Amino acid sequence: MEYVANKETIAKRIARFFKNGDVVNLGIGLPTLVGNYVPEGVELILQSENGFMGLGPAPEAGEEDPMLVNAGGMPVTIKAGGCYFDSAMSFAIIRGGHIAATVLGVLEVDQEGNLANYKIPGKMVPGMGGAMDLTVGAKTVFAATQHFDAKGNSKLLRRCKLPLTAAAQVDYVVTDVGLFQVKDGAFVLKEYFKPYTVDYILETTDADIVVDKDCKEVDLA
Amino acid sequence: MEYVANKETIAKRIARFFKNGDVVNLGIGLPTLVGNYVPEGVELILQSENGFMGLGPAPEAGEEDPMLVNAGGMPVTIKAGGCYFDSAMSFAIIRGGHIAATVLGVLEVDQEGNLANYKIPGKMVPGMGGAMDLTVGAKTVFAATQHFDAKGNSKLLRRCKLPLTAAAQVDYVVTDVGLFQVKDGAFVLKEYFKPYTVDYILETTDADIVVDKDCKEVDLA
Amino acid sequence: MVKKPIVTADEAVKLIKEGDAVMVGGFLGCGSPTGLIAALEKRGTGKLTLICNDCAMYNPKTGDMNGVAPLVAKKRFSVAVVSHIGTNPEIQRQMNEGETDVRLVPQGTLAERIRAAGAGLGGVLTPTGLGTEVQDGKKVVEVDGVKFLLEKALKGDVALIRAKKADKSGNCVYDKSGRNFNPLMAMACDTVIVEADEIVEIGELDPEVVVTPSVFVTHIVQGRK
Amino acid sequence: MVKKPIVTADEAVKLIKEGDAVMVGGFLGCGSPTGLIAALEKRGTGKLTLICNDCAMYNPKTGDMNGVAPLVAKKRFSVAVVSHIGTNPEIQRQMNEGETDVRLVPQGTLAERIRAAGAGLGGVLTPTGLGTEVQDGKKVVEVDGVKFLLEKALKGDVALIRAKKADKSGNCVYDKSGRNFNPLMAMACDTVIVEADEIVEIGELDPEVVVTPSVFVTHIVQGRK
Repeated sequence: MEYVANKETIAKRIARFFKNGDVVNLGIGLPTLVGNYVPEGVELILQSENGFMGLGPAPEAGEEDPMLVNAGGMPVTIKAGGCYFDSAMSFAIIRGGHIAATVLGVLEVDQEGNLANYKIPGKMVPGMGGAMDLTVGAKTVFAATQHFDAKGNSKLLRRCKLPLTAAAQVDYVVTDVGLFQVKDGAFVLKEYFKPYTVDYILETTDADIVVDKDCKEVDLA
Repeated sequence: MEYVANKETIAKRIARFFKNGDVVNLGIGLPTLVGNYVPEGVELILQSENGFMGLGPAPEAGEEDPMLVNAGGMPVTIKAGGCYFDSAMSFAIIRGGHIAATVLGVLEVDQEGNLANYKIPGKMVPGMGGAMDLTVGAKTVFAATQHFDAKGNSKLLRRCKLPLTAAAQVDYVVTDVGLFQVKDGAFVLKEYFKPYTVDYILETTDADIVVDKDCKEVDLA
Repeated sequence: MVKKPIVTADEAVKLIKEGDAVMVGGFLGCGSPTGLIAALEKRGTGKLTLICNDCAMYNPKTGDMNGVAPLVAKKRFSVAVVSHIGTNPEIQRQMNEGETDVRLVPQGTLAERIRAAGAGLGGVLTPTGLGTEVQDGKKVVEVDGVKFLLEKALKGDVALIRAKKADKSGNCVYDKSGRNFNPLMAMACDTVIVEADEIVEIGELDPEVVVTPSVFVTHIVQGRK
Repeated sequence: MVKKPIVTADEAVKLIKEGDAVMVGGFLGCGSPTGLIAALEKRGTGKLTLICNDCAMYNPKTGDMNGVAPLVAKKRFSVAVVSHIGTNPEIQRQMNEGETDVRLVPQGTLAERIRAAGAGLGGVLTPTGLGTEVQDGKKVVEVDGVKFLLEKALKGDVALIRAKKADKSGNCVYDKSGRNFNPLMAMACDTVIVEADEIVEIGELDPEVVVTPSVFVTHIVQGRK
């Protein structure tokens, strides 16, 4: 079986978790894609940690407002019913558990629920930004990642080696091969995505995986 | 010499401390009178701990707004340039040292700068309200009190007996007989108010009083 | 933006169970949700813990009262966490006779403790109350040689909030000095019921002036005219 | 209401001394006071400590930069206390080569530490950063069996703030996502300089919508058109 990285698969699966009205913070990059696949009838309310709720789509070309950007500095819009606030209020919302979920990118994630995504010492240190608060505060933390890195190594580990963004906070890891719940020190495989198989996942992932008794194949194509 | 209680004397003297633009919080009761005696050319900006700046005078009869009251629940007005905020911001302003001065009433005050004004155990317990934060946060704390209680006892003590509102926070005690700075464990007499004399104050006050070398008579009539 | 349920005051107070910690906005009654308070009084739920700035105003001579005072009069609170009770002789009587457990908290500390709970913080490090009875039994934490009292975050079960306007998603603005503790309490409870003088459509409130973001609000009640 | 001095950006930045801790509002440059930053760059004051959400955007290919990036490029900061530096390769280079002492702080912790300083609190008890490098060297405080990191209050000498409108007494409102850290930093410095897109008369701002009360502001500068 050949692995083909597929961000859309990840975004599609995470999007199905949400119910109408959930307030969610989507990290920059891959997590942002989740917003594109929210099911019919479900409206997500997006919180942007730089200071507003009701994050809307990018504006039409020429309609950009330099004073209205997302946490990545890109021009966005605000929906009716959104509102602005300062950074203390923004993180009161985040840290205080008022956000249903956050979706964050991954450098490493391990079976204890540890996440590393802000620093490769001596190499790349973007900083944690709001990620540490998001992992600690959001009710459900999704780690969104391709299953393998560019060198073919599993991004799911027994134990993170990089400096942690948060200790034991990840609830679900969603990759382009399957959906894993972090539980009791293992990745519990809940779904495997067509065309991958349970055996393929067990063979290629260097971590303790428990296959859930209700584990099933899901087609996200 | 006969003592005649005189609230106006106290208010007049305290009012002379302020310079134009000082942000001040005046406690309910006697301290509120201070606002009436601010010198010509000096505008005090009054903070009201229930949530606004720019406290103005009581409205004309019939013009009261039940949604605009002071910290004693009495109808007031707001001046142009005032603004509303919540109680956390109100006390950030107070505790954070952004208030030039507060003027507070007194049950007892002592030569260490301790103030008791919120509780007589078993008898009267109104609660501290904002007084504990005001004493700790305001740059200058004025204790405003008649020099003697109804029984003729000195309100200035060597050591407070009642539960404290704040420990060692009072800067000045202003009574209707004189002005005292609290310093190095004593009341330093800076001014005595006509018709009282230094000797009268030393004789009638049961506390350590140091007469300042520049101590002078002041006529506040 | 998703709408929050608009319910009657009578329906709303059914969300309050005996023994709950109830936060009630208002300062000496100004900015208190009077319709919710009246409905709660009628329903009769007891053994509540009140978290409020004060116990509002009660004049025993005239019988006049405002804010939470009717609930105090009917002894619906077994505990009151407040900063001031000087304007309600009835709660003072209840305290002195051991009927109600009154816990006095400095006003700024009360505000920060509530905010801390809403913000996911463990507590507050404040200089307020050092060297007073307020310090009794509390941890003192030193930061760079300066002492602070550790005051714990204060969470509630249900917040009863009074807004000037709420839009149907729950965004709120307040009215003058009626703001006080309302926005803080809206952050610190699982169930947050807003009694709004006016309920407006989503999009009618300027996003720059919203004080309480909709995320905190769970139910909306039309205030009494 | 008493007026605050309205000064030019060049006059204003004379208030910043070598070695000062300077807080600068803005998030990736959005909501940063660009006139004050340009004046500070021109004046050349160095050895500053930057307290800011991030080091703004810098594209080494095009030379495009915004926010505090021009000051980073001229190495005016010996210390940078920020949550994010991923959009400025120059500060990453300075950090890696030991030229600038970059102290990364989680964004919510940074916001609360600044607010705590402004509010007279000793610090913040937060769960954020527990079990990570952020915990190193810090006190862990347990409250009712739950662990929190003690993060100290963070004060500055001078705050450079960008407002949409300021009235002449210093009351401020902000512009959309340009609000971010500005209102917090305005609370936490001895000198607070507001660069306002528009300066209006006292009384023109609705007292219900003011975000930063005038009490915090010491100087006002007319922003660049």
